[in-house]
Amino acid sequence: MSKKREDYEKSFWYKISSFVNDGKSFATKEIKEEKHIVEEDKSINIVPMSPWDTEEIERTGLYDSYKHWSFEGILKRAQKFYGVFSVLVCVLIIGILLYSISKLPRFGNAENPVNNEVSKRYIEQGIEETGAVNIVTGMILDYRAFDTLGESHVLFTACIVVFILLRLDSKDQKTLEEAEADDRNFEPKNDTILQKVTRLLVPPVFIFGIYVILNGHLSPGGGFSGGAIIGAGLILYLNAFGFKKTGKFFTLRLHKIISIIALGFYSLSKSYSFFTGANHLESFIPKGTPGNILSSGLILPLNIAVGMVVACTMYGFYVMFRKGGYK
Amino acid sequence: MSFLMPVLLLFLIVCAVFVAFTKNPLSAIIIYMAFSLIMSIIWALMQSPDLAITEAAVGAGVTSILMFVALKKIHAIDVKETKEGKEDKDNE
Amino acid sequence: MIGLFNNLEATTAIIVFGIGFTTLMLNRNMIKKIIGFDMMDCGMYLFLASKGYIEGRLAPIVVNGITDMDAYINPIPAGLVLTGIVVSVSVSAVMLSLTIRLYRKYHTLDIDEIMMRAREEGDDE
Amino acid sequence: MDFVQNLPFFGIVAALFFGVLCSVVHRRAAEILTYLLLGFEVVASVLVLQFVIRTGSSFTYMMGHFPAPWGNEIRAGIFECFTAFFFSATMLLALVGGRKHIYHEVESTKVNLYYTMACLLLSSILALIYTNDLFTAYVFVEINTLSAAGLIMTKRSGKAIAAATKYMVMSLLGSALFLMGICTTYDITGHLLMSNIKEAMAALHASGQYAVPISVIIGLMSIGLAIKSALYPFHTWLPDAHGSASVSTSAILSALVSEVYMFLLIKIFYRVIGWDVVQDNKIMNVLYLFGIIAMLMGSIHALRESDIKQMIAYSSIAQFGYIFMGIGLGTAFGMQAAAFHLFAHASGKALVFIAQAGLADANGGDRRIVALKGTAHKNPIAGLTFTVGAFSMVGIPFFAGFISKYNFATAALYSPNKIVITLVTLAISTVLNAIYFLRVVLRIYSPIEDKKPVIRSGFAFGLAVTVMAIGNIALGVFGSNVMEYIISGLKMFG
Repeated sequence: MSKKREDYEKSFWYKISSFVNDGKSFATKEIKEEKHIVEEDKSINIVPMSPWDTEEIERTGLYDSYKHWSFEGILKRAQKFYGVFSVLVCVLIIGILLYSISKLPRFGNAENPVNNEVSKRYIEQGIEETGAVNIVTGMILDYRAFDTLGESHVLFTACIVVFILLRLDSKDQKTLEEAEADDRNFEPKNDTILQKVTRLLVPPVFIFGIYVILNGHLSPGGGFSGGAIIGAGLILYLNAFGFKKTGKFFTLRLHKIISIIALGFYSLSKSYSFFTGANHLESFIPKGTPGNILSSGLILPLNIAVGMVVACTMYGFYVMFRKGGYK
Repeated sequence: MSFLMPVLLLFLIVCAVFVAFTKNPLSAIIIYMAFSLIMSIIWALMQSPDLAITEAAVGAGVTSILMFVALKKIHAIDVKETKEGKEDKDNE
Repeated sequence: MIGLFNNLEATTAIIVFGIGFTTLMLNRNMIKKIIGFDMMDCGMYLFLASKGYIEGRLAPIVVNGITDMDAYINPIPAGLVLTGIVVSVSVSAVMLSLTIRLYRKYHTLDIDEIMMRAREEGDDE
Repeated sequence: MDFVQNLPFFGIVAALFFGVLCSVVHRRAAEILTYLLLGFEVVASVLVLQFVIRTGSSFTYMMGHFPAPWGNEIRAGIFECFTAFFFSATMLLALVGGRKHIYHEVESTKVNLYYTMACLLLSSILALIYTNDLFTAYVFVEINTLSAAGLIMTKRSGKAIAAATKYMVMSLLGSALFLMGICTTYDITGHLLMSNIKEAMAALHASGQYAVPISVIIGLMSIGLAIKSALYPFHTWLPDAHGSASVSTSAILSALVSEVYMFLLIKIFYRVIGWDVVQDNKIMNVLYLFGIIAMLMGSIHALRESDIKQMIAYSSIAQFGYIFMGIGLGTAFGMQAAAFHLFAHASGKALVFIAQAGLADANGGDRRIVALKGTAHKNPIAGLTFTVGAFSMVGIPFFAGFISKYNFATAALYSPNKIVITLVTLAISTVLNAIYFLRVVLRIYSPIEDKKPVIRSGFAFGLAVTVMAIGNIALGVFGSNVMEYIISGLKMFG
C-alpha cells in the first residue's frame, strides 16, 4: 500500500491530470493528506487544497519537465555547426541560382523572349499613345501606372512608419529641449566654409532637380530622381544653417499639406484615367505635341506631384532621424 | 565598353566582398557609396540613363546620407550616455 | 559554365545578390544588415536591367522621330527597376529608424543581443 | 459594361486615399473613416460576388487605356470576391473588437497613424487578391510588409520594436526571393501579366525548354512566400510579434497578413505557372514535408507556452502547416481543402485572439494561462466565444474547423503515396490541438468565488466577438455550400 503511494507521482493519471492543471494534480488533496500522515514527524505542513486552487504548490510532473526541456538548448549546443550550416545554405542558394543563370537566354541578344510584342508596342506607338519622348517615363506613368501608384504609396507608408517610430510628442517641451541638446552634440555650428559652399551649391542643385522633374518626359530622369536631388539639396542647406533657418519655411504642417495634395492629386487623376480607360470613355486630357515641355497629358503634373512627395519624404526622413521634429 | 564592363563588374564584386568583411560600419557605408557609384556607371553603360541618375541620386546620395545620420545619431546617444555617467560620478 | 560567361552581368548580379543575402542573414550588426539588404536589391536590379540590354542599341529616348524597334533597347526592365529602387530606399529608411530606436533602448547594434534582452525584459516599456 | 465591375478598383484606390487622409485628421475622424472604408469594402465585395455568380464567369478590368499585355489589369472571380469579402469583414470586426486596446496601448497622438497603417494594409490585401500582374503583386507585397511592421511597432515597448525588426528582416529575405522568382519568370517568358505567363509556361513545359529555371522559379516563389507567411522553419518572428503587439494587430497579422500570401501562392500556382506544370514538379513534396513538420512542431511549441497569446500564435503556425500540407498534396482536392481552411482559420483565429483579450482584461490584463482561472465567469461572452473559437480550432462538428479537417482527410484519400502520413499527422495534430485548447477552456470555466471583472470589455467587444462566433458556426453549418463556391472559384482560376 505504501509502495503504491510512493509510486503515485510517477503514475500515468497523475501526470495527465497535472498536465491539464498546468503542473498540478487533481488528486493532490488525497496525496497531501496521506503525505501528511506519513511525513508527520518531518513536520512538513502542507495546507490541503481544492483541485482547482493549486497555484502555490511546487510544479512537478510531466508537463513541467516537458516545459523546461528547450529546443533552444539543443540549438545552442549545435551553434558551432549552425554558423557553418547557414553559410552552406547561402552558398547552396547562390549555386542553384548560378546554375539556373547558365541555362537562361544569352545577354544582349535581340532574339530573347523579353523582346516581344509588349516592348515593340511601347517603342513604336509610345509617342502617339502617351506623348512622352522618354519611353521609360511613358511606360511607368501611363502604361503601367498602377505599379507606380503603388510605389509612391510605398514611400508614403515608409514615411508614416518612420514618423511612428521617431516623431517626438510635440506637447512635451522637455523632451524637445533634450532632443535639441542631443542633436547639437555632433553638429558643426556656423561653419563658415560649409556655409559659403552651401550658398554656392544649393541653387544649382535645386535648379538641376527642377530641371530633371520638368523634363522627365523628354530626357532621362523624372519625378523620383528629381525629388531625391531636391531633397538632398534641402538636407545640405539644413546641415549648413541649422534648424532655425529651415524651420521657418519647412514645417510638419507644410509636409502634411504637400504630401496630401500631391498624393491626393495623384490618386484622383489616375483614378480618372483608369476609370475612363476601363469603361472605354474618351479622356479629355490633351496629349500636346511630343517634344514640347507642355505635352504628354498627365505625365508632367504627375512627375511634379511625385517630385514634391519624394523631396518632402527625403527631407522628412533626415529630420526625423536627427531630431524627431521639424523645428 | 567591351573591356570596361568586366572591370567594373569586378569592382562591384570586390566592393561587395569588402562591405561584407569590414568590421567598422562607417567604412562599410563609404564602400557602399562606391558600390552605388559603380552601379550607376554600369547602368549608364547599359543604356539606361534613367536608372543611372536615380541610382546616383538615391543609392550614393540619400541612402548613404541616411545611413551616416543614423550612425551619427548612435554616436550622439553614446556621447550623451557617457556625459551623464560622468556627471553622476562627479556628483558622487 | 559557358552559360555563365555568356551572361557575365547576370552572373555578377547573382554573386552580389548572394553576398548581400548572406550579409542580411548572418551579419549581426544592424547597419551591416541594412547595407547587405541594399546590395542584395542592387544585385537583383542589375540582373533585371541586364535583361533589357540589347547589343548595339540606344537608350529608349526617341531621337529624330525614329520609332523603330531595332533602334532602342527594351524599356520594360528599366521601368521595373525604377519602381524597385524606390521600394528599396523606403525599406532601408524604415530599417535605419528601427536601428536608432533599438539603439536608444538597448545601446547595442548586435541583433542577437537585442533579441535576447528584449525576451528577458517582458512586455513593459 | 456594368458599373459593379468598377468596384474592386474603387476599393483599392479608396483604401489608398483614405490611408493618406487618415494621416492628417484627428484620431476619432481617422477611426470613423476606417470603419466607413471597411464597410464600403464589405458591401462592394458582396455586390461584385453577386455579379460574378450571376454571370457565371470572371471578368478582367483594364487599368488605363491599354489592353492586357501592355497595361495593368485586375481580375475578379468568385474566389477572389469571396476572399475580399471575408478578409475585409474580419478586419472590420478585429478593429472593432480591439478598439479599446488601440486607444490604451498606442500613444494618443499616433492613433490616427495606426488607422493609416490599417487602411494601407487593407489596400495592399485587396490589391494582392485582385491583381492579375506579377510586378504589381510585388509592389503591394512591400506595402503589406511595411504597414504590417508599422502596426506591430505602434505599441512602444522595446520588445515590440525588436519583434518588428525581426519581422522586417525575415520579410525582406522573403520578398527578395520572391522578386528573384519574378525576374527569372520575366526573363524566360517575356511577360508580367499572369495569363500570358501561363500560356508561355505551358509552351515551354511542352517543349522541355528551360526546365531548370522553371523548377527554380517554383522553388523561389514558394519559399519566398512561405517565409513571409511564417511556415515552420521560418516562423521565428511570429510568436514575438504576436506576443508584443496590440490585440487587433495580432488578429489581423495572423488571420489576414499571413493568409493573403498563401492566397497569392495558390493564385500563382493556378494562374501563373499553371497547375499541370506544378503537378509535374518535385517541389510540391518539399512544401508537403514542411507543412507536415509545421503541423506537429507548431502544436508541440504551443503546448509549452504559458502565455495564452503566444500559445495561440504557435497554434497559428500549426494551422499554416495544414494549409501548406494541403497545397503540397498536389491534387485539386488538396488545394480546395487548403482554400477552405484559409477561411476557417481566419474566422477562428481572429475570434480566439479577440476573445482572449476579453478574458485577460477581466483578470486585470494578466495573460498567463495559470492566471486565467475562472475568467469565463467574469466575462461570460468572452468565455463563450473563446470556447467557440477553440472548438473550431480543434475541429469539433458544427464548427468551421471540422469541415476543413474533414476536407483534408478526404483529400488525402485521393493521393495514394501520402495517405498514411497525412492521416496519422492529422490525427496527432488534432489530439495536440485538443489538449492545449481544451486545457484553457477547462481552466477558464473552473469555479471561482469573485465574479466581478477587473476591466469591463464594453459593447463593441461583445458585438465583434458575437458576430465572429456566429460567422464561424455559419461557416461550419453551411460548409458544403461554401465549398461549392470555392470549387467553382478555383475552376475560374484555371
